[in-house]
Amino acid sequence: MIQITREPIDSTAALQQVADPDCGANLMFLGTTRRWTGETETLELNYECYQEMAEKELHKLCTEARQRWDLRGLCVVHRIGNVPVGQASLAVAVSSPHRGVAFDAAQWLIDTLKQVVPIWKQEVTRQGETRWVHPGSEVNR
Amino acid sequence: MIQITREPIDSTAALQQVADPDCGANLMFLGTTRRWTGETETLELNYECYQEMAEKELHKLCTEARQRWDLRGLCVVHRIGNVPVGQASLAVAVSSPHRGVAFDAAQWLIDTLKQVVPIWKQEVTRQGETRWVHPGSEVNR
Amino acid sequence: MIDINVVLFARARELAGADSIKLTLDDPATVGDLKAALLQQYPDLSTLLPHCTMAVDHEYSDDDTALSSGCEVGCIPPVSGG
Amino acid sequence: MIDINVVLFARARELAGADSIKLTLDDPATVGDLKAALLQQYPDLSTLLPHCTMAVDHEYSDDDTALSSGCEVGCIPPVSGG
Repeated sequence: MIQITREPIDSTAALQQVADPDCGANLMFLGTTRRWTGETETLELNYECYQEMAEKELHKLCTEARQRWDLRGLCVVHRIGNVPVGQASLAVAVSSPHRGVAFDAAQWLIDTLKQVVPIWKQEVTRQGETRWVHPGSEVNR
Repeated sequence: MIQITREPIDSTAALQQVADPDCGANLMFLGTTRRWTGETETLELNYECYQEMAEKELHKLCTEARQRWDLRGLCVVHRIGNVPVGQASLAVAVSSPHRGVAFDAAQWLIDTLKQVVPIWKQEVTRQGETRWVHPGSEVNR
Repeated sequence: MIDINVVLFARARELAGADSIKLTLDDPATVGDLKAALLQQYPDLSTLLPHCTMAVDHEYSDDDTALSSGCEVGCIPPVSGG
Repeated sequence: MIDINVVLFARARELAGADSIKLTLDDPATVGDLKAALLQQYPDLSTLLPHCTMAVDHEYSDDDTALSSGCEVGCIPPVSGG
């Protein structure tokens, strides 16, 4: 199951989504807005996405993950809009009969999502400065 | 926080335990009783522990994990007694400012826990057979 | 002539001052041609556009990808989801 | 003489038919001496004991570890938590 939502992420629901009696390993990653990045204090992150394409890319990711690994449950939820410090922007939950598979697949899903899914974050600092995060580009600096 | 309990594991509480505004990465592993192992159908697992020593070893593990990695929250809960199919025997939750650290630390904690903490499981099959799992020893076969 | 709808996101949207742009190109046209036309009409995109990937009808493309009238081209700056 | 309380778990407990055993050993005594005494009194442990690690007062030990009167020795078969 994949979802892009403006609502707070229900991590308990994400984990229940992947529960499966044939799986001994259940793994959930939550990416949350972190207060400090070096000496910059973040107040919130503001996520924007290219909705139709982001959903399509997330579906592709999930399909590829299922081809590569023996996964049973698979749930990816990305929140967009404002995500205050401490709240989750991303939940990735997977279940597998085997633990190593769950760890490998979850890491690959997150790594690949961060490279290919058209979602962007803008940092809003305590001082009210905003900066779009476009890795490899220095346009905002 | 570490806990050895006879009650069902509250995974939501474990995850909340490790929440930290300075952490962008929150990871939780749940080890659940799996129905099938090859052609054997498991009905439940029955866990036993050497309570004082298991707690001591779990504390050591957590201390070592904190020395090795930049972890903020760390929560390990092991359930003992009967754990039916689909229910969790182990929850390991960690939080860190950085994702790779959370994955590495969680994997190490689980791997090491499985090697050193004096907890044992007995498989109860649908046919009513019981078998203690003592890796590397063939006494029950 | 082929009509293209370009949708823009994040910093690219801000630099262009628009979340979508309608462009008309000579037939045939590729993604490379589209980028050249964009740069000409929106010079403020010059710093970021070299870092952007174009998606044609929701699929990543390269400069040689052909465009057809009515397609939607997404201008995708380096992504930062997660 | 030193008095030792041995606690047993899982299959070791079942093979010995007891969850704890009181043993008296000649002073000085090591974990190796304890294992020999255990095997003599509980021959059913012979298949599993070579795979067990002994813990003295909740710390893993080896055959050379010295025992003192009143200590608790845990007989730890290969663990399978998780």
